[in-house]
Amino acid sequence: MSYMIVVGVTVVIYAILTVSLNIIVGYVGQPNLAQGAFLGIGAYFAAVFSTRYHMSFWLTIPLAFATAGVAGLVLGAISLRLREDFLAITTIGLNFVIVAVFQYVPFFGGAVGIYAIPLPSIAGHQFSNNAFLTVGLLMLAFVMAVSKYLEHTWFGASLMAIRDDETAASSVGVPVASYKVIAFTLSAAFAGMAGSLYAPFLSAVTPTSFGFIESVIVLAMLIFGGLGTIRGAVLGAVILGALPEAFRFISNYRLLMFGAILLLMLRFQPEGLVGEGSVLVKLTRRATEELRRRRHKGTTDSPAAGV
Amino acid sequence: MVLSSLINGIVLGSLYALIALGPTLIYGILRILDIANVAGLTLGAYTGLKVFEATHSLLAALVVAMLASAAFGYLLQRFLYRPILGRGPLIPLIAGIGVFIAMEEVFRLVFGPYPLDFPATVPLPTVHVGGAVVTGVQLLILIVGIAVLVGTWYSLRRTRLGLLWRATSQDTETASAMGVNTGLVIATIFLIGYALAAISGVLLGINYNTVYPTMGDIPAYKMLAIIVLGGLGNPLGTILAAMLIGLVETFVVAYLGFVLPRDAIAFIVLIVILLVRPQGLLPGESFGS
Amino acid sequence: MRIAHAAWRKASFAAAIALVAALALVAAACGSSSPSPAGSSSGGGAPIKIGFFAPESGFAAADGASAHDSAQLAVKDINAAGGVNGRQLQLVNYDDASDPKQAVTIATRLVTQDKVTAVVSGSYSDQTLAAAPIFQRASIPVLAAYAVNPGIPATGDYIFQQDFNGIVEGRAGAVALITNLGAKKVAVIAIKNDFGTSLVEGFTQEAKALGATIVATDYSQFGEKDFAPILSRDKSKGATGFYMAQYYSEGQQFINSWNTLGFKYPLVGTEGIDSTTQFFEPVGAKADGLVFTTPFNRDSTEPAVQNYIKAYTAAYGHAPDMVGATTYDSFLVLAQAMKTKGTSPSQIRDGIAATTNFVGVTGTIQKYINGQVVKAVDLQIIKGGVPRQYATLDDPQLITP
Amino acid sequence: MALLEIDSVTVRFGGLVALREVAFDVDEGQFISIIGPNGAGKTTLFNAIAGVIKPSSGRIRFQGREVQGSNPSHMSHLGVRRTFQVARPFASMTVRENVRLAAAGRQVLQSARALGLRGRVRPLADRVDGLLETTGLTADARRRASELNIGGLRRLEIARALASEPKVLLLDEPAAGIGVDGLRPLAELIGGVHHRGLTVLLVEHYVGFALSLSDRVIVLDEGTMIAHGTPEQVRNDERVITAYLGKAGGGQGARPPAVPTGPDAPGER
Repeated sequence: MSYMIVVGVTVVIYAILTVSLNIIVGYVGQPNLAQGAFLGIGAYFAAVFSTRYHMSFWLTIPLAFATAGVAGLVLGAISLRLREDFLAITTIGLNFVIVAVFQYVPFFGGAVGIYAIPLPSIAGHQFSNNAFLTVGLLMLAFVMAVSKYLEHTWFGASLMAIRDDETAASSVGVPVASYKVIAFTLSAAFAGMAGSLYAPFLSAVTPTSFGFIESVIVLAMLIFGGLGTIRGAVLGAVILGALPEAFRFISNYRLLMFGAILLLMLRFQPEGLVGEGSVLVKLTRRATEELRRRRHKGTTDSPAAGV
Repeated sequence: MVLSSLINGIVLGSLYALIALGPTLIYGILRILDIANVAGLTLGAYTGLKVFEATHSLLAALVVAMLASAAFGYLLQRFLYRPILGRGPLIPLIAGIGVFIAMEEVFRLVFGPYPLDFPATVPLPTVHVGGAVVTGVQLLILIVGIAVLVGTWYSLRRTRLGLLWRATSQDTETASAMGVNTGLVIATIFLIGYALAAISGVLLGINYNTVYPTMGDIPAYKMLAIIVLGGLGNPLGTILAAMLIGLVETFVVAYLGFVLPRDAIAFIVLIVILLVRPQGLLPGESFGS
Repeated sequence: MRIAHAAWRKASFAAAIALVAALALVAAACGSSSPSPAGSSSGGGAPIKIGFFAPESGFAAADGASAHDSAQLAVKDINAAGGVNGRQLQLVNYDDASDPKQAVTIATRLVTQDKVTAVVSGSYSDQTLAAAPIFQRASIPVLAAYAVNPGIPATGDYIFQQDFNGIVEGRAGAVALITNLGAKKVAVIAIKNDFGTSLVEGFTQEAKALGATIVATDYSQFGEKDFAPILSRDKSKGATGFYMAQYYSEGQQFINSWNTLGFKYPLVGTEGIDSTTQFFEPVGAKADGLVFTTPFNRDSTEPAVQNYIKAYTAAYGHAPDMVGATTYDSFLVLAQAMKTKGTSPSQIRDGIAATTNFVGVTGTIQKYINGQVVKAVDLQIIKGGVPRQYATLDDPQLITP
Repeated sequence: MALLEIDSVTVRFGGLVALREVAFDVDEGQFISIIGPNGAGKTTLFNAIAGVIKPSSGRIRFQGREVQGSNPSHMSHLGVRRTFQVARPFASMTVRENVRLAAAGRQVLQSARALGLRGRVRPLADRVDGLLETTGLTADARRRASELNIGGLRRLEIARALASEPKVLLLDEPAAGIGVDGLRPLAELIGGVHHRGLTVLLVEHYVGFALSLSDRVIVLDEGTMIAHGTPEQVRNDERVITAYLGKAGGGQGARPPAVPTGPDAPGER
């Protein structure tokens, strides 16, 4: 049970990352391969605040959110002027630059990292794995709710307009540049919030845990589930996050299986498992449509039958 | 000191140029950042090593390695990249990274986790140039590098394939409407791009006397920085960027020490230059025009 | 109908969020079902489960293989010799793929599902650091075979480090370079991680105490290939001795640059290069004259050492290295602790803590202080491409962490 | 004072002169068409007015203020709104959402109100319904923009442009690619919009289509304005006839051809 819960916490952390990454990659269509680094920024600041300044876990959550958000704002303002592939590679570069900062700046504990991060406590009780899962799920629910809310706002619609056609979006009055930066900032801030959970959950943060590969995995999860949809983001994190554990029994071929499943998905179902236009979604749509039509027929038929 | 740094920087730059040239040609034609190309590099290094161990011929090692990698590249474009081309830039990018990671695992399972040494001696002398030393391997890298670069320039500028590459890279649809067999052009570019990767792999293996499953990690990231810096899809820009990164790295280390990780140096150079020139050093896809 | 459809969709999403939140509540309600005291020493014949994890895939797979192979060999050897108090050891082995998150799930799994009695970490610091608190909380003793981060033993009284503390090894390197090899102006080129920085800290302390000048300290990254510029720079600053705290693959490139420049200065390395397949074999005689600090003395006359080398070579086709040796030793220490104090986790912990003058394959373990091993540092020198005994540093002041 | 003044505008691309000293005024409420054979510089002129390219010399005044060389979004903000020759819908949204976003406009999108829910604003919704009605898109309102045919896309393009309540509407070849059957409804739509008082500037290849709608017509040939007048004057202008005959290669009689001879070549970038 406890083991499943720990796997669950990992999965939930990934899900927060994918849902938040979806804001910039899914809604705005801007490639971002630095989500792992923003997780790292949040985790590092949470670790510093709790070990060096003995701040409560609850206080580190907004602080991690804010610091990662500020980093996202600055880095986004610099890099979002670039388009598509230039941007993709620049965000890959951000991983290396941010990891170098962790490694070289003594504030972040240098190469040794920061360890002995205390367990958070609530009402005097130290966190159990269940508590981590609870807080993680609440964070996930929050990020999902914000994403869903955004989808229904003018802001959200403008983001999707930017994704569809930047020039046309700007011609109807969307402030393209600043909206991109806002979305990037929001996405980074949520990743930072996940970091505030990551740090005490792992009890230690080290520079090399937050590199390029972590960022690739998060983006791969999002694409696997279905870019642009919250359900896809969550499902991708759940499946790919749990996969390495499911494949423990073939330990030597685990990473290979992971790669193979990802590749098969990209090759045969690039819309993702439950993204718009994926086979699964089309089938469900058709089925519900059919169901509704039948029910509709039923309701119109029945009075006639009664007469 | 200056001279030897200059030589080291140019040798390193040539290696980077060799590594990045294949992906540049592929980007030019398909607009795909082909990270899997670096799996071709490692495949070339392992194949070259195994053939060398069997035959003790460097030439045979190179030729077989090129064939093996080229075949790998052909299969990749045929069965992975081309079917997902219309899906925007992100999906092929992630697919390429997926191939790259999966292949590292394949190499580990097939050849073992331990590094293997590549004990080839290069039949070239060590040259002394005014106090600086150029080893035989470095000389080989320079010679092969120059030969490949000149060869690429010639093929792109003066041959029918070059014309087709330029036409297809500028506008695939128009080219295909004008009767260019774009499928064939793409396949050929992959064959060439992966054969180049194999050459880089063998040279890397010999130069550093080591071949291991994850030997492509650092070249992969650096290659990305270089081809973007070079203007994405511009072979001449790639060569310039490779030289720039090679020289900056070498001089930074020689005069300031290991102040920063080399990967970070490459990407900081990239970010700074992109801030000034968002289109890279040389924009466009043409070769030197 | 359409409006109804939209409303339905909105409602279903609200339901999804509510579901997530509800899951959160359920998780909270499930309460702190604290793990049951694992592996209570019942049943005379049941095997004793020892947990083990190492990076068998990913970039650190080479060290993972060395550790994993030695762990299996150790369990086989201990069982062949009759096990512990008539019970066999059973290895429960996982691959952490060099990912700290996976180390956390593995640790939880070892504690709650596999209910192991003790654990050996064959992994790097990142993973060991993340896993250690879980074992500490569950009161399961852990021996970290070769991870050197000072945070590991600091986790608590159930966590032990089998390899010497980086400060100690750094000090020993300074003695080797300055006292044994006579260098007075030295340059340091270390890897930028916890291993490199703690070695440099110890080296710098001791070198200053011995009256030497440190002309330069540089940190390189994993994958560095060209050390010639930094070596030339150090030479121009007047360095006449070099301290190289690198791992095998960077060490190999270091030696290449060293030979290209034709350097003949005293050079001292560390256990980071102590790898048969990854350093000694590819480098060969090119590194002759290099002295390095290691816990693994291949020329030891102790039968334990020679038997291990023989058995490992026979089983895996190449000679063992320092990573394998400390892993193997960790199992020997566990078995010894069980024999002296008993096979429950707390008894094993007490047994490890009470270890005195135990002869393993990495020398004689004098004792553990705050979870850190105290043992002599061995100096080996490469002659004809093979590491040979050079000296042993056992000054208590030097080797006590 | 004219609403829009084009004052001896010249545009050069390298050595090529795309526009030479073009000058004319647009009064409020007028409908002006710009026609000319391929390569005449129509699109270049359009781009100069819309702020896409900066004239090499000359001035463009809108409501008396010099605007040459500003950018498209600024021009759109001032009330000079263009449609694209290749329709650029937001493909993943429905037709209604496309129009709604455009109708929200700057005041909403560039303020904190952008974080409000889209469905909340009733007056806006009514206006969107009106626009859909005007452009004949009501039946398609819930379809995805990517599912529209080319005629539908042009209408959407116009609806989106109208949504921002522009002062001047720049229409870039709205009839291109539309079959003969679609021309009349399109002409009715554009004419209707104009009759409600909107100033319209139209670049068109279908000469007949343009002449039937316009108050005044400007004819360009090789970057020079060769005629300027009412449709009737232009129809009978000798220079216009020769210009079209010279380009089209004859066989079309004395009147300018009513069918396009192919896509415009230079000055289209």
